[in-house]
Amino acid sequence: MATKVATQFEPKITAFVCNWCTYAGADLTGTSRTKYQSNVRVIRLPCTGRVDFMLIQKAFARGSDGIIVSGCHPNDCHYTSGNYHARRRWMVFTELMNFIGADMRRITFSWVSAAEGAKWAALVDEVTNTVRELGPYTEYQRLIDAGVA
Amino acid sequence: MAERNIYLPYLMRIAKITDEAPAVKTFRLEFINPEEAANFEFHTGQFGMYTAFGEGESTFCIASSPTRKGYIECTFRAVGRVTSALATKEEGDVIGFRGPCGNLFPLEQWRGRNLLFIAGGIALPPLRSVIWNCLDQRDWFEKITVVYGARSVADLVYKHELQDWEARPDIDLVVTVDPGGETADWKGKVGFVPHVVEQLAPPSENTVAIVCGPPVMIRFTLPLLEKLGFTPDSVYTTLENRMKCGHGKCGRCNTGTSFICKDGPVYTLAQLRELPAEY
Amino acid sequence: MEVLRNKAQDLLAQGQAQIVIGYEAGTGGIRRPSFARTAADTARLVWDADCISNLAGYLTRPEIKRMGKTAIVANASTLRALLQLTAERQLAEDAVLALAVAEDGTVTELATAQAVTDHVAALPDALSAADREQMNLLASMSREERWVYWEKELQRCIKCYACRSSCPMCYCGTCTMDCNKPQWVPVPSHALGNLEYHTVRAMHLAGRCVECGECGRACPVGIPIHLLTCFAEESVHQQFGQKAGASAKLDYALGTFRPDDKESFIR
Amino acid sequence: MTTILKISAESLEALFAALGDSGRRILGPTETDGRVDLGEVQTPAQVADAHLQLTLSAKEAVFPRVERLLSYKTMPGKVELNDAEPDIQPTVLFGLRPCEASGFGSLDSVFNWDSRDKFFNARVEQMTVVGLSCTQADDACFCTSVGGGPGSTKGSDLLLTPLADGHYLVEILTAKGEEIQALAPHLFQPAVNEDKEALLAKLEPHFDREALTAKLPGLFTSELWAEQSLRCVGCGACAFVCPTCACFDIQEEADTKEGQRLRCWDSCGLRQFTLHASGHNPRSAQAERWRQRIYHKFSYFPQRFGEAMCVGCGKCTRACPVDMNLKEHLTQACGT
Repeated sequence: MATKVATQFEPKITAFVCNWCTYAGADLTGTSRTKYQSNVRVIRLPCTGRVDFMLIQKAFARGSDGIIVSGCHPNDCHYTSGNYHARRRWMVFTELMNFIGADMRRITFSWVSAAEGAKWAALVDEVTNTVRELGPYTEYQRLIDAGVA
Repeated sequence: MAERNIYLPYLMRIAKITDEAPAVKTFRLEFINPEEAANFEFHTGQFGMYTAFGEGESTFCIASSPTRKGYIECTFRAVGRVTSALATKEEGDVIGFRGPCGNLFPLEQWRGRNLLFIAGGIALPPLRSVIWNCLDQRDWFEKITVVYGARSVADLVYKHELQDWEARPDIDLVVTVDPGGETADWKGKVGFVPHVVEQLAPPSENTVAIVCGPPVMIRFTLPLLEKLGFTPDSVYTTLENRMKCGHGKCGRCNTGTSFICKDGPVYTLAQLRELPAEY
Repeated sequence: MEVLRNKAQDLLAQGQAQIVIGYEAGTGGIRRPSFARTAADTARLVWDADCISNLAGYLTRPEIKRMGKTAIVANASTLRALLQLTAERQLAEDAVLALAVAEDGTVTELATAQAVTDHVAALPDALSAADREQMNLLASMSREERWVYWEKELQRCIKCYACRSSCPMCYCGTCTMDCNKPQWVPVPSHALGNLEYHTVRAMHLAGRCVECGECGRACPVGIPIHLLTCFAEESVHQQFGQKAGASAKLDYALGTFRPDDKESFIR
Repeated sequence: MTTILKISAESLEALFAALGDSGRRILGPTETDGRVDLGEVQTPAQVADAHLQLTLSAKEAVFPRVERLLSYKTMPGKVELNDAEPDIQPTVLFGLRPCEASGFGSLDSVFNWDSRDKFFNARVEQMTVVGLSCTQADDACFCTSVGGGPGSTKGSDLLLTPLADGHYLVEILTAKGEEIQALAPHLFQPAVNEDKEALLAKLEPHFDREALTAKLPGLFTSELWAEQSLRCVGCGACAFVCPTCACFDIQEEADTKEGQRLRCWDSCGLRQFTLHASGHNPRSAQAERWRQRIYHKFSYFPQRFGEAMCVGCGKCTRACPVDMNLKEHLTQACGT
């Protein structure tokens, strides 16, 4: 009898989080021993204001299947207004990427505070499930594979 | 028939790293492949393309003398993408080297003459190769004089070798730093290189001058040498334009009818005057 | 046309301008930028409906600035770009004399930013009907179709930077494309590098693009890249209610914020 | 020895099939949405016929916009270096204009004048050029001013000239051309008394290239270049579409474990081209860069290699966003 090997696709999720809220929130998830899926690679940045849209593109270019960008709720920014600025940029960036035809279901923006460990766990689980369902991001990979002569 | 890939570098191991000055380092490089080491030859004045894998290639001279076998040395300042990456390397790391490229200093033609080296700042490395080459064949030449200046005492490169040269009877060394760059215990001269050369007033008779330095130093030194009686064909310099291929193809170093990577980097002042001043 | 030439001649003769930038007949009769510094030069100036290119890019060039006071024959695009450059403090207010030519050939001098603003307000929308149609077509496609469309189009890009060079708003001394520590955007024109380049370009022009379409016209391989910057600009307009090129006093839309900015996608 | 034959339109179709059967890839001008590119074709019907010129040049076939020179893997204290071996198919470039075909000679001078470039050579070796004479020209064309012509055979292995009766006059010019003929000799008929010259586009020379080359050294400091370049926006479109421009950049793309070195097109018109890491730029003004482009093509290159680095195709003029018409500017320089 042949053993059935699990062939379920495991997505790579990159999370860009701010140091003050979401990173602390994710830390709380851990210290609270809340279990969540391990597909996410967390990249800590000082503020969501630092999340240049190029970082999001680079994450896809290096093989991420899904991306989370998360920081402090409006009004809670450690630097007063970094998240407000970021929000404006994302508002244009998401529309532009959609116009180009990028799969915006693969990018999730959220506000997760330092107290919201449970929200973080739920978010990661949900994003992981969604992206697992979507499968590998082959459209982006096609660009990379097009390569050179 | 498969041709050789002229863009493929040699792999070399960093045998030794010397900190010369702020952001300036010297690497001693040894071939990893003994066959390549055995077949490698270069002449003083030639340069190479050095690879920091992951970042690319950068161009600078071979700073060691061809008379010292088994290794080459290079000295660079961490400025751009590649040199900054090279600066993070440690002894034992592997980098790439392509070369030697370009023409050479015609030592044969200089036999029996006095040599006057004038260098500024980070431009001593190309002349250091020539100076050691000449010192290793000391009987070929008459008097050897070196004038070297840097912005400050800290910016002087090859500090130990400068002490060696100072001590040697067969070479006259004058070291200077720009006004304001001296330290309390500085015993050398204070003043810009052209001023020091002017004071020194070296005789031009039967003398070859080899000048290398930042554009501003060159601009003031060349007319001075002419005033001292040096003819345009007895003054040499080495240019450093931006380069990519090292084979006279990529077009970057094209200046007038010259490809600096092939027809240069060594030019006499007479040849330089034939080129547009795009260097 | 005579009115314009005479006006240019007068301005030069009276020292009110040292250079007049306008249009002249080029290869096969097409219209191209022209620079008049003498009375003789002004004879080359032309004006008609084919004078569609945006000339404002020349206003920030050091070679032109060095020549002294500039007058510029300005179509709607040029005027909008002039205002935007002023808003971005690349041009001193009222530093340039704009010459608006009406259909009957009369020339109006627009000497102040306010005059230009008022003039521009009365002009029709920037985007051409054909471009509007193409934008609508793209919007009606499925996401996957749009991706294939842009994948195919951007594959043609050779990274000659004609789009960047001809854009009046791309005046940066050192462009992000040219920064290599780190190398954010790949230099080679492979598929990935091209996509990244054009999204960066569109993002950097969001809230700044005057929708003149110059980049699309400049593209030697015919990619409608102006649709990307125009889309980003319209996204800004719809969400934040401001339009680049409408006024000489405009905050950069992505350099500011309102606490009540409305979005629907952040969880 | 040139052999002159004729081929009918139907036979040409059969020749395409024979080329395909021989394992050759056929690249020819193809049109999509009014844009003419070099694309893979199987039949003559797929070849665009109303076009004057490809937008880009056929140099892409031997000097791609991006190509890999080497790759490597990096490990602690160790680097594994791999030579790039491009996979190159035998290729027929069909329907190139004589100007484009003659551009390969200039490229060869650049890539092989001293050391030999294996990437270029490997592609050239596998390439056969079937030229197609011009029966029309436009305001940007100036091949006859730089030593070419609408029916020039230079650079073609085989040159076709359309005849009034729907046939093509076939000039078999090289051993590679003979190989093509040998694939299906029965498709070719003898040509008798065909007046090729009468079929070609008429294009008067506008300036004398050799006189220009002789004149340029004296014009180096002229105000002309600043004057002409005022309109230039400083992009690389002219160089990238040029059949003879060969300047390139070498770029590294890598992550922490592996990388590759790529060669890509570059242009002397771009400010970045000569900019040193220190900030010093030997050609800091657009006027100097414009002058460099003219001098490289019409002064420096002819001095070194005996001919101009320009075939008069006018692609640069057509590609230019601001109509920097090369013919016009060179004519002006000749008259200065």
